Amino acid sequence: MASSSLSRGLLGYRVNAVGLVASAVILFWLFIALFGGQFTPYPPGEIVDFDYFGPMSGQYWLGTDYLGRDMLSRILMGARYTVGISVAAVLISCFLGVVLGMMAAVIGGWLDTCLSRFLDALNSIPSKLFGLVVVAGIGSSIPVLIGVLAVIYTPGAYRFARALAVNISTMDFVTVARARGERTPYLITQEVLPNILGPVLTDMGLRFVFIVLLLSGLSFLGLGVQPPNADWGSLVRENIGGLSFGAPAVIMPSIAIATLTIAVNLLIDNLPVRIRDRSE
Amino acid sequence: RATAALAQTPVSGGHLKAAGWSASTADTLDPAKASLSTDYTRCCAYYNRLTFMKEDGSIEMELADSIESGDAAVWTVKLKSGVTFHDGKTLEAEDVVFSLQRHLDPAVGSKVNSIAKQFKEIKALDPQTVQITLESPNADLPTILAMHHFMIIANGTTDFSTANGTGAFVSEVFEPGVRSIGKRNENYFKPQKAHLDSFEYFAIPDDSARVNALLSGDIQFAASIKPQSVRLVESQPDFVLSITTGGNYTNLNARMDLAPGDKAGFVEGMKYLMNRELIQKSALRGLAEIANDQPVPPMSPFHNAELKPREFDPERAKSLFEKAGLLGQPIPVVASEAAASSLDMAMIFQQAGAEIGMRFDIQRVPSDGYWSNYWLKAPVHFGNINPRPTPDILFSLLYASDAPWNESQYKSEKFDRMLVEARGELDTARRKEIYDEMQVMVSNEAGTGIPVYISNVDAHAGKVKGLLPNPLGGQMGYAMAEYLWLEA
Amino acid sequence: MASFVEIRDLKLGAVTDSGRDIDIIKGVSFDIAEGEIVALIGESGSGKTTIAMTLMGHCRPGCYVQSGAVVVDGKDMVQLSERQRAAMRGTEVAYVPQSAAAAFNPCKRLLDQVVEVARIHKLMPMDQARAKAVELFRALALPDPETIGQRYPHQVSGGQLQRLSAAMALIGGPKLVIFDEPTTALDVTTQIEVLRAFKSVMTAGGMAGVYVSHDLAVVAQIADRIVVLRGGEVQEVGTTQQILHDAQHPYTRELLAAFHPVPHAAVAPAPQAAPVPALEVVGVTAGYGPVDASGVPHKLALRDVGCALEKGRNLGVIGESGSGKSTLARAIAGLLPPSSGSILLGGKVLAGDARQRSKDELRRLQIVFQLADTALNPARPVGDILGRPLSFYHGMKGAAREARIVELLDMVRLPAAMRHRLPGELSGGQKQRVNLARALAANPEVILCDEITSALDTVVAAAVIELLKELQRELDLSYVFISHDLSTVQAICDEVMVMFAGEKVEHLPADRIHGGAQHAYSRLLFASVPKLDTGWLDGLSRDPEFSAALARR
Amino acid sequence: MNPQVVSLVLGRLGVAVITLVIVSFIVFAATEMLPGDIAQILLGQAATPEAVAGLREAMHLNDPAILRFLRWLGGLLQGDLGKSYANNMPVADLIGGRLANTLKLAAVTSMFAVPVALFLGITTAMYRGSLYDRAVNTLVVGVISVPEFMIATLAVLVFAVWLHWLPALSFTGDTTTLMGLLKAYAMPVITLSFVISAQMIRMTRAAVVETLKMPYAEMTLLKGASKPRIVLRHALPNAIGPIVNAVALSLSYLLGGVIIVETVFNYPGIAKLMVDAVSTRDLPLIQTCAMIFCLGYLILITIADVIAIVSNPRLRK
Ligand SMILES: Nc1ncnc2c1ncn2[C@@H]1O[C@H](COP(=O)(O)OP(=O)(O)OP(=O)(O)O)[C@@H](O)[C@H]1O
Ligand SMILES: Nc1ncnc2c1ncn2[C@@H]1O[C@H](COP(=O)(O)OP(=O)(O)OP(=O)(O)O)[C@@H](O)[C@H]1O
Ligand SMILES: [Mg+2]
Ligand SMILES: [Mg+2]
Repeated sequence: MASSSLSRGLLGYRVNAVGLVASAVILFWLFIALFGGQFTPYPPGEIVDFDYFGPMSGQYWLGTDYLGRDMLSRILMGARYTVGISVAAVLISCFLGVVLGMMAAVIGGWLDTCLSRFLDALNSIPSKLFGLVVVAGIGSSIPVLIGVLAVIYTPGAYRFARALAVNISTMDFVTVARARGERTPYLITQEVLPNILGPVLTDMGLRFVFIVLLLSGLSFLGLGVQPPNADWGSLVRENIGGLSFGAPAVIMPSIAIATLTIAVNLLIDNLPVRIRDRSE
Repeated sequence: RATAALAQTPVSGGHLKAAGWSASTADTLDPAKASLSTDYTRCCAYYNRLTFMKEDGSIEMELADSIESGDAAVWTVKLKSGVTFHDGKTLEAEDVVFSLQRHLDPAVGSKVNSIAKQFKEIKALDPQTVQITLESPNADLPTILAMHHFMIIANGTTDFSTANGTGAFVSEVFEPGVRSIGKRNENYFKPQKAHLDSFEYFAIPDDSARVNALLSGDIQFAASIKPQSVRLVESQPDFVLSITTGGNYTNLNARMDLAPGDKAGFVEGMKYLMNRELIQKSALRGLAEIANDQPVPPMSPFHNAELKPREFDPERAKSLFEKAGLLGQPIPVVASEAAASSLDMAMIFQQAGAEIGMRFDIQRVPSDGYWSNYWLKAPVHFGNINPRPTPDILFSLLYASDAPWNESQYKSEKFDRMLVEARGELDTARRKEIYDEMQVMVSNEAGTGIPVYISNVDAHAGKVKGLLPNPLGGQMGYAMAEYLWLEA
Repeated sequence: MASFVEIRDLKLGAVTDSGRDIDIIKGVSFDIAEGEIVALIGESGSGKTTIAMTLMGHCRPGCYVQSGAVVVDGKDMVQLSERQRAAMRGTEVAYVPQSAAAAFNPCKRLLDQVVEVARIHKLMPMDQARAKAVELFRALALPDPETIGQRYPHQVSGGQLQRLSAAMALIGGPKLVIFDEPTTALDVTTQIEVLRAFKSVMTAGGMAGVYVSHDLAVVAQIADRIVVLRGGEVQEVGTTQQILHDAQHPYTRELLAAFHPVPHAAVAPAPQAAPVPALEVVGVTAGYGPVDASGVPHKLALRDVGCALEKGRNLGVIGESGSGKSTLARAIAGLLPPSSGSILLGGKVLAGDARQRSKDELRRLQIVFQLADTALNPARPVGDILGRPLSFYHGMKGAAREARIVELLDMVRLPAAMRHRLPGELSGGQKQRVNLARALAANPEVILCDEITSALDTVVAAAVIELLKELQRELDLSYVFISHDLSTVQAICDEVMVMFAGEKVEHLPADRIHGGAQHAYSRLLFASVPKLDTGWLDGLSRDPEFSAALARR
Repeated sequence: MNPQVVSLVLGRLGVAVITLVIVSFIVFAATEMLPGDIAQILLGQAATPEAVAGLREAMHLNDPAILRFLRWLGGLLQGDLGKSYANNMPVADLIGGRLANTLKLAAVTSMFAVPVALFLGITTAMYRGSLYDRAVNTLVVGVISVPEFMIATLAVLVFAVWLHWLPALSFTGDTTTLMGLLKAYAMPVITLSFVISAQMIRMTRAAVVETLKMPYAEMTLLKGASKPRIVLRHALPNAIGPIVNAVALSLSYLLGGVIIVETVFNYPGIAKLMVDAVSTRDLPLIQTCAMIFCLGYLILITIADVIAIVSNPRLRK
């Protein structure tokens, strides 16, 4: 019947060790994404070694890839794309999905029916077909890539958020707010959202992982990141042949992906909590 | 590490599972429509051609007993006797007429319609003799007839859900995009029948999956593996690599009727900026021969050995680009998985450009639709050309002013004239002379940069024997089924 | 005499999210003998529920036992392992929760849930358990005892559910039963039936009991001894007679005194000054479920109800559970648009649907929901909950808003530190007061109060009533006061209306409810109000006229 | 079953049908927007313009799109899926065997993954906050962070190439023994399970944790019930709605999303068929495949919705 806690306070927030480590990892990758380009020992497209799938060495810290390019430089450059695109796409898709889902649940009626049918229909279109049509229709660039990812992942976020919000929106406290005359924006942000935030964030964490991985699939369609740069998923994919030699070229980007995605999910599970009663 | 086939006596029997690299529901048993390597391999197993090109590039008779002509315009084909189709019907001249004539029918959708156009008239003189009259003389006809599309099918065939041919195997199972199984044809007309009891062929498009399937023993033959997988196969004791360098190449094309290819100097600069050695060593892991921007491969008797490949000379390229007023301007270069190794080549090219202040923006595009949407269309793009048996076919397909696949929109009246002249020339020495000059013209004038000829590497289990390299491509020019045997 | 339960120097604490400990129970000790019923009474938030829970060896999330012993039948619940405690629960000690509606799994049949204790502890064959359950249903005066178990929780009324949860606690034949305010949700007539049933079953089984309540009259009927708690400490322990008639501790006296509230001295009506009623309800019909072609809902909960409320005066609404009291409040507030009839605020017709009312109309008419549990957003601290109407209606910000929040909390007798708590960390009565404070924050003209004192002890309830009266004097407010507690209604209302099955059956001045009632049901209702007298309940059973009326209902 | 449930279920089905019609329109429009002239692609580069025009005419490609849509929809309704452009075989024949393969793989995977995922989701909810819970959660995220093709390739390398325990290819055309079948399916099933389980585990856990916070769960604890009993008998029946939704969404991936697994194990399923069809611009085939995916998805979420409705006794009466 006792409870203990490893946590400690920080600027009015309670954080725990796991959350701290996770945020450190995320900050590290964010830093690399922003400034990593400055530290690349070689241009990411230059073939520096006639050998391929080279081991880690003093000269090539993370070995070389299938063409003999420096892996460290490629990972440093790839961070920009992986982190940037995934973060943007996950934020857009979750924002859209969650906001629309909550609106559908709170407003209900025709809006709910139409939105649900439309997004269900969208969700059932195979993403490859969708990607191809988009490339053909509006061409390829990083914003288009982000848009495609967002469109692919919005219906899922919507369905999930709506299911949660429907339960909340029938609760008395929402009725109280309605009786007070509150408008939909307040209802969804202040009354519904705080009560579904936990599962929604969990869902967002998973979605982030899926998006990081889908990136490499879409680059096959020519969407987005153009050579010589590549996102981490594509780095794993283009060097997959090195797996049988245990080449760092395939293992290192995998580790980069894993550290980033696990850190994001751990941080979501261990978010800092605002300490409500301070001095009193 | 090419394999020299040891002089061993072939053993009969066994079931061979072999995997190619491309498959789709468009898989077909109709030789006219065959367009993928898997189609070729299947057609070779089930059908025969009139002639066959051997590993040294010489022509051997297959269904034909002889092919002769006095003026290279009217050809008489005598057929072997006693050849039967799988359904029991005997091979007659009418079958040959039907098989060749159908390429001219647009409804068939033949892939070699443009080559077949030179057949002015095809008629049966008697059940064993066919006469082919050409629009204009062409000394290469026996070689042309060795192309995979000119397989002989039974007169009147329209249903290709199974294959009724004369080949060494009888089609048992055919599921497009999935697999096919053929059983040995016990009535095969050649004295040496197929060695294998049965031959199963399917495609594993994923390169590492194909290699892994071979290494795990699921298949005994993996066609065309990527250079990067070579090391893995080499490290295993029981597997053998078979390397053939045919005329397959991936080239960088600049259309000379569009910017920037229309600016004098761009094309030449582009050729000087291609680091052929690096492409050969890094992108292709040495499994390639350096080429000199023209399509006739070294193993062809008509190859111009005098024509040396251009040196990698960035400085010279720089001054050429500068003269063209293009230095520093962004130039999009379209590449795709669809054209083998083109992305790697593009990157090497881009990097070389970056060092002299040229900005090449690589546009990676989907392999779906690449050939219809980007190839031949984009101002600067990559292409990938499969081996063709004769310089005539190569030039008329790719460089003649009216060539359907004129990748750089190269136009030269002189070239066109020489092409016709060489075609009708029965004197081989004179032909070689003309072709030599044409190769120089293409190398210097056309907007196609051909850095290397890419070798084809087939990998197979050590107990698979009988494989010989062939200029028409890997898998013995796709005709391996008939010749392979399994060590007991 | 060896006691069945011995609580020794029990101390409980909770950890706040800054890691600070707060003491909730500060060294409580008392005993319960075998077969004895002990009542826990005291201030709202004094730790009654918390102590009752420890008898089960259970703490709410966030709370923990600091020290002390809770010995039940020779075993210290604090020291036992979770498995040993599980073995005790249901067989030795059983619990009847405060809110029966919340305690039943909505998707399982009632009978299965009732006999589950027997199944868990393998007490008897299932057939026998079912038979025993039916027997209990009969003993607890449930209708259709044979078949009621086949229903789902939402298919029975609140009063029935409360009895079913008692059956659930009693089926394992426990030696100690804990009742946590088991009758607060019931109207007085139902309450009588339930109390009787409890008493007879417990006497028959020789069970000991802990009865948590703030209703002294109810406690008087059922308890042998009373423990008076305040601020986590025992103030006084004594037999029921002793406490009721000869209380020593000043706090106990305070509680007792507050039980008899000062009857409401109606503010002298000024008919000439205010010709327009503050609120008028005209022929309202409303209900739930799908509406048919003529716009009438499938299930009618209000039929042609009308009433008027003069400015500065109060209307009490009483009636049986399920008679439509809350529905009336919802219809007035615009949450359940009536299918016919109209609602006038200050003489102006309001739209049926709250969404079509103006912000000012909404501000002037506030509703306090009956179920404080669900009416407070569990994810937002109390300060935010109270602050929102302040900024929404009055545009208050920053320090002014903060000051007003503290002021509001103080008005409902809550400490300022409460504003950082989440609703889940409040006791039942504390939630109810936050709920009221939120309505006050809007500075309304009319407040619809739905059972706002049901979970409050007499002292705090009296204070809240006093507050309402004071506000009324200052600001000329009007209240619609829904309650089943007649003494409270009497304490504040000028007029009383009685509802029965969705209809208004009686409307009379508050001072005439005894004697003035015409309708048979109202008379029964008024007669059912328990008296602060230990023999009242037993006396009733001997009154044939009353029993007959109760049975006829 | 009471009429209310029947009408609710019928309503759901009606909604599914309407969605299907919307979807068919979107699919048709999307395939129309794919670049490249079909006749041109079919005839190859060397085709003459006249031949292309003739083929377009023969294939009714010159008709207005809406007419072709209606014709196609009409065909679909009569069970006529049309003929493949690429090799003139009836689409139904091309798809038949492949669809069976995909369904087989999906069935085996769900039979394996769903129980495991539910077990993990429920047990982590039961012991939430424990070391076990944290370990499983981190592991789950870790596993899905590894690209699918990497898991698949690694599995092949280890189990097929190095250990020779399992075949590298999963084409089961000529395996007849049960053991052979198990071996052939082992790696694709495990790879797919890794991919689809994460969402089911995390969402099951979230749903069960939510219901465990309900007062009746606490009440059951006070009846002396063990943790497993509280979770299985009380929390789970109430959490079934969100759980079946998560399961349905995950399983819908098994129809169209398995392209990587089909590629690496060379399993002839419908996802690869669709990719092939896209590259050959075989419109009837693309449209049929896309419709199959949509239909599968809609069937799954409709089943989930119906289960959610039926499991709620307020509607079951
Ligand atoms: N998690 C918590 N953190 C801090 N304080 C808490 C927490 N949970 C309960 N409390 C406090 O513990 C005290 C005792 O609560 P309890 O529910 O036992 O009161 P009660 O006597 O049953 O009151 P009521 O009659 O209002 O139901 C209250 O003051 C409450 O605010
Ligand atoms: N959402 C609803 N759907 C269907 N019926 C309902 C709903 N809410 C209430 N009812 C029914 O309407 C009737 C009136 O309910 P109401 O809540 O007004 O009763 P009440 O008088 O406030 O009772 P209590 O004293 O128990 O609060 C009851 O029979 C109840 O079962
Ligand atoms: Mg309490
Ligand atoms: Mg009510």
